[in-house]
Amino acid sequence: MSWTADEMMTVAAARALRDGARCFVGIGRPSTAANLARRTHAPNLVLIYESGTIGAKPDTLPLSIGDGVLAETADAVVPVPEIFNYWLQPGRIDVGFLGAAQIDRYGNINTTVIGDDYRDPRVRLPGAGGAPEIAASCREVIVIVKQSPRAFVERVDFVTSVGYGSGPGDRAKLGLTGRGPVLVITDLGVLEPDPETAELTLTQVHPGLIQTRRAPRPAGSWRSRRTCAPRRHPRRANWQRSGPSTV
Amino acid sequence: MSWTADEMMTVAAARALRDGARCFVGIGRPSTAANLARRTHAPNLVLIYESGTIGAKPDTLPLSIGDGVLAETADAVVPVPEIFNYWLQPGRIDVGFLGAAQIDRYGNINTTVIGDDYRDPRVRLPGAGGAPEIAASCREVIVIVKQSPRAFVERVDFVTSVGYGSGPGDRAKLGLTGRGPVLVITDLGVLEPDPETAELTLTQVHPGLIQTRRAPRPAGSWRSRRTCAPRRHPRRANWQRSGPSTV
Amino acid sequence: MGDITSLREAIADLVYDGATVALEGFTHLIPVAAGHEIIRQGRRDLTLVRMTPDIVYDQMIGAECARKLVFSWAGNPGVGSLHRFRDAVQNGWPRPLEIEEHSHAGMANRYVAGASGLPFAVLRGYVGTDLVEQTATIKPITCPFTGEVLTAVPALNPDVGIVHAQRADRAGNVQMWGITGVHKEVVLASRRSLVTVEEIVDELDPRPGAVILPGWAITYVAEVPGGAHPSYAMGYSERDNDYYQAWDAISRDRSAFTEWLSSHIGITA
Amino acid sequence: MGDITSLREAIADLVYDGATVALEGFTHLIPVAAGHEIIRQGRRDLTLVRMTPDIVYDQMIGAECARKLVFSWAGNPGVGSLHRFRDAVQNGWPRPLEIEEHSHAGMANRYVAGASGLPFAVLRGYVGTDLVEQTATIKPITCPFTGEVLTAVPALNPDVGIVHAQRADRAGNVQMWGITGVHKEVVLASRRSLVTVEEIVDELDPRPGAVILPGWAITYVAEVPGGAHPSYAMGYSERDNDYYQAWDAISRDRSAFTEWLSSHIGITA
Repeated sequence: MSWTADEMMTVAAARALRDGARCFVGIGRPSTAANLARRTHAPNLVLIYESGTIGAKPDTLPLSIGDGVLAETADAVVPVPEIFNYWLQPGRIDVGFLGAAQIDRYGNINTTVIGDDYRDPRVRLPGAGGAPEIAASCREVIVIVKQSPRAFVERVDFVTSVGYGSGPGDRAKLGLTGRGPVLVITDLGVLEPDPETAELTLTQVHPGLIQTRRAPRPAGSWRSRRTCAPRRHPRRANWQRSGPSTV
Repeated sequence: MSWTADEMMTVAAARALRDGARCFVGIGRPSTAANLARRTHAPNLVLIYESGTIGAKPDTLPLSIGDGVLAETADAVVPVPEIFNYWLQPGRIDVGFLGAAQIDRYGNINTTVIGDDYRDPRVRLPGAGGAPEIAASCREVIVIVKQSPRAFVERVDFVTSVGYGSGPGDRAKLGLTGRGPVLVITDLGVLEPDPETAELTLTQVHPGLIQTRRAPRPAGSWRSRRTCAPRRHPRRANWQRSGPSTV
Repeated sequence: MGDITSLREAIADLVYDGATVALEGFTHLIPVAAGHEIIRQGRRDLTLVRMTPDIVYDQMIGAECARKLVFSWAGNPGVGSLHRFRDAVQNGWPRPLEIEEHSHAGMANRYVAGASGLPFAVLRGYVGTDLVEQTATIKPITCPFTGEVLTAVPALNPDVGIVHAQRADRAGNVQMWGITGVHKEVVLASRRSLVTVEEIVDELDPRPGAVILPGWAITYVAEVPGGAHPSYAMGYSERDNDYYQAWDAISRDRSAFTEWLSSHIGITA
Repeated sequence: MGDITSLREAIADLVYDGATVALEGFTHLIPVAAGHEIIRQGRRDLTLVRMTPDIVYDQMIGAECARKLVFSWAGNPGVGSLHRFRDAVQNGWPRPLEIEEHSHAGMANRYVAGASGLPFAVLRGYVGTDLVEQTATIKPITCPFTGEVLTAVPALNPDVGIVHAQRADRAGNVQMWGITGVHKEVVLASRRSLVTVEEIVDELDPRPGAVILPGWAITYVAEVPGGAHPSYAMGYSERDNDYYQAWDAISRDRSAFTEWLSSHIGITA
């Protein structure tokens, strides 16, 4: 059996979801992963989309977060202000799923602009959507992002959604109620925040990769920039400053 | 044909409602009057109850503001927070109907306590309910109250709902968006605020009364306490300090 | 979450002496049977929260369950006064009752803030009324954009929120329709919650006007047919207006009330 | 109020150069035909407000209708970027576009405040993000009870609010179901409003999940079957996902877009 790196990433994300969890699902890979989980090991996973559909059970993968199949199969459809105010904000959601154009070593996410000047960006991205409050208020956040030098940067050009800020304790100082990004799932493996430094650290390598590529170091070895695996895989997971991009 | 003073009061209140108006209806006489209006000259009167029923068309008089017939016949039933926040507060309601245990010369209403000490009241009344915000935000307010020395007082013991405060300009100073009480309908007649002093002034006497009782003075003659009709009808409409009561 | 249990067990697990408890229902779907069960279990020193403390709170106050009442309109709708409430406030019988008094708009927004995980709500309200001086939980707040001064009220987050509804499925998902008042808000604002329902069914077929509360947002669900009486459950029962009118005489008189407590609830005061 | 008219007349009466206009619809029930009519009538200098400016705003921005965009997520859902939006922000084509950027939670609450007649809304949001420095309409606010610092955003009260819905009756009462997003809020927050509907019927028979907006709260209602395409109206049409995907190529290229404007809208840039 073979699979693509993309599929592996989706499978890894699906596996991270425990049955019965309430999951705030963004479109694209998060939705694919959440639906995969619900159809396999987590039949009671509660899918919540920011369009206001609670407990959606789509039998086909939606293209948008507001496809008809979500409303038709949901336990409840509520107005958009309600989904943010009554359901997300008070911390009722276990897992928030986010993508990223850029992510930094502390799990901060940029989906706004590439470039130093917000008013004159090199690349204008779609923006925040629900992400800042998902990142703040879900009990845990899972980020799905392909590993690339463009995506994994030392410091994001723009903090759209806060991970661990500039290090341990920052979330508490900012009053963010959720734990922050507990897993970053890439096409190569899984990163988790170091319990002491809050820096993202490679803790798993997807199975196929161990055989087919030079393996990144196991858990612990990506703890800091100086000793991190990116030196060994510079084009895969380097924490570098972002360069010109056509994202 | 004969009628009671109570019926006359209800009829006068019904007549004050123009067709098509949006009317925030309290239970009791206001509800009877609003329903009478809707069944006679104002078929398009929109009845809104604080229970969340918008456009109720009851075919029987409800005992409470939340009887099933209101929900069954309404155009829309919305949550209680919505009825206050989206419908009442922004000034979408033309007419608010209020009752009163006490009302003073400036149309301020008390439905909270009789007596000087809020913490140790002579009589504990039900309290505010929706009245303070109805009095503040409806474009106009109509008060229905039986004339009695207990009810018509110089100064209410407790301001539950603001009429004209202590005189002209007070509503604007307080930031109240509606016009305030434009009609006070009693079993004897109708009082309206004097355009200059904002004091309630008798402007109409119910038809039957002119023949059967000594008539109160017509419009203008109740302008101030010193020249007011209560001296002539001391037990009917005196602006006096409230005495012991068993309301 | 959404565990189906008996009324007795739910109340025993949720409601403790000194708790802050909200039984809600705006005329419709009032959890009266749950209130009676709280009386029966002899709970004391409760802070009772409710926009319209009608008969059920008159009964609980008269039965000495309450230390404090947080409310906005304490009357017998369409009938008159709540005499047990009045007796407690005016005469301290059966014990003094502390009150925290608001308007409906304020109470509704306090639940909204509670359900939203916010410490306060903002409204246009109370300005110019004497409630402002008497109620510590009403304060001014200034708009940071326009400078306009509005009113803030703090969130309500009861220890226990209890409502009645029409139906639940076996997973504890609740369906209700008709006037739903602040049902959703009080359940979501409360730390733990109970929904009593007319019946538990296999499937909640969609209905016009129905509101669904997912079972995972509720602590307990208990099947209590007729559990709203003399309030009603649209589609199951009608409001017992005669009962509301008859309550006036029972409530007016301490010994008639004590007799009612004994004969109807099985409690000897 | 709730006057039934044609799309052309409604837009001509409501939308003027320089107006602040919100076309809303969260994926579902987007008033796309109304957006095209605004392009066709040649409106300029609009401040466009929308949580998710998708294809319809990409088209209006490319057609030079907009001076400013107030938004929270400007992408082609499930596909990628909005290239006309991006071209305007990055290159000022066809004219520079000022932006005021929020999150969804912030925008939704701004509409709620607007619908509620309040100058601002409070939420837990934005804290620690760089949006705070770039957007003047995000400010801290302190809870007067707990001292906690939260975030305030000002109300949105567009000059014109436009949404699509399934049906209206002849009195202009509107019925919609499925994902209704911020439909109610934007209509109530706006000074004047238009609801385009799939059909006008004699009677709005009750439906599960349906939301009713009374005609007296709406300025105009216009019958525009298919008026949400490529968005959809549940019960009437399906989302045209192919169109969303095909838009990417048209939008990427200025001349392909100009050609589309001419062939599909009848406008020569």
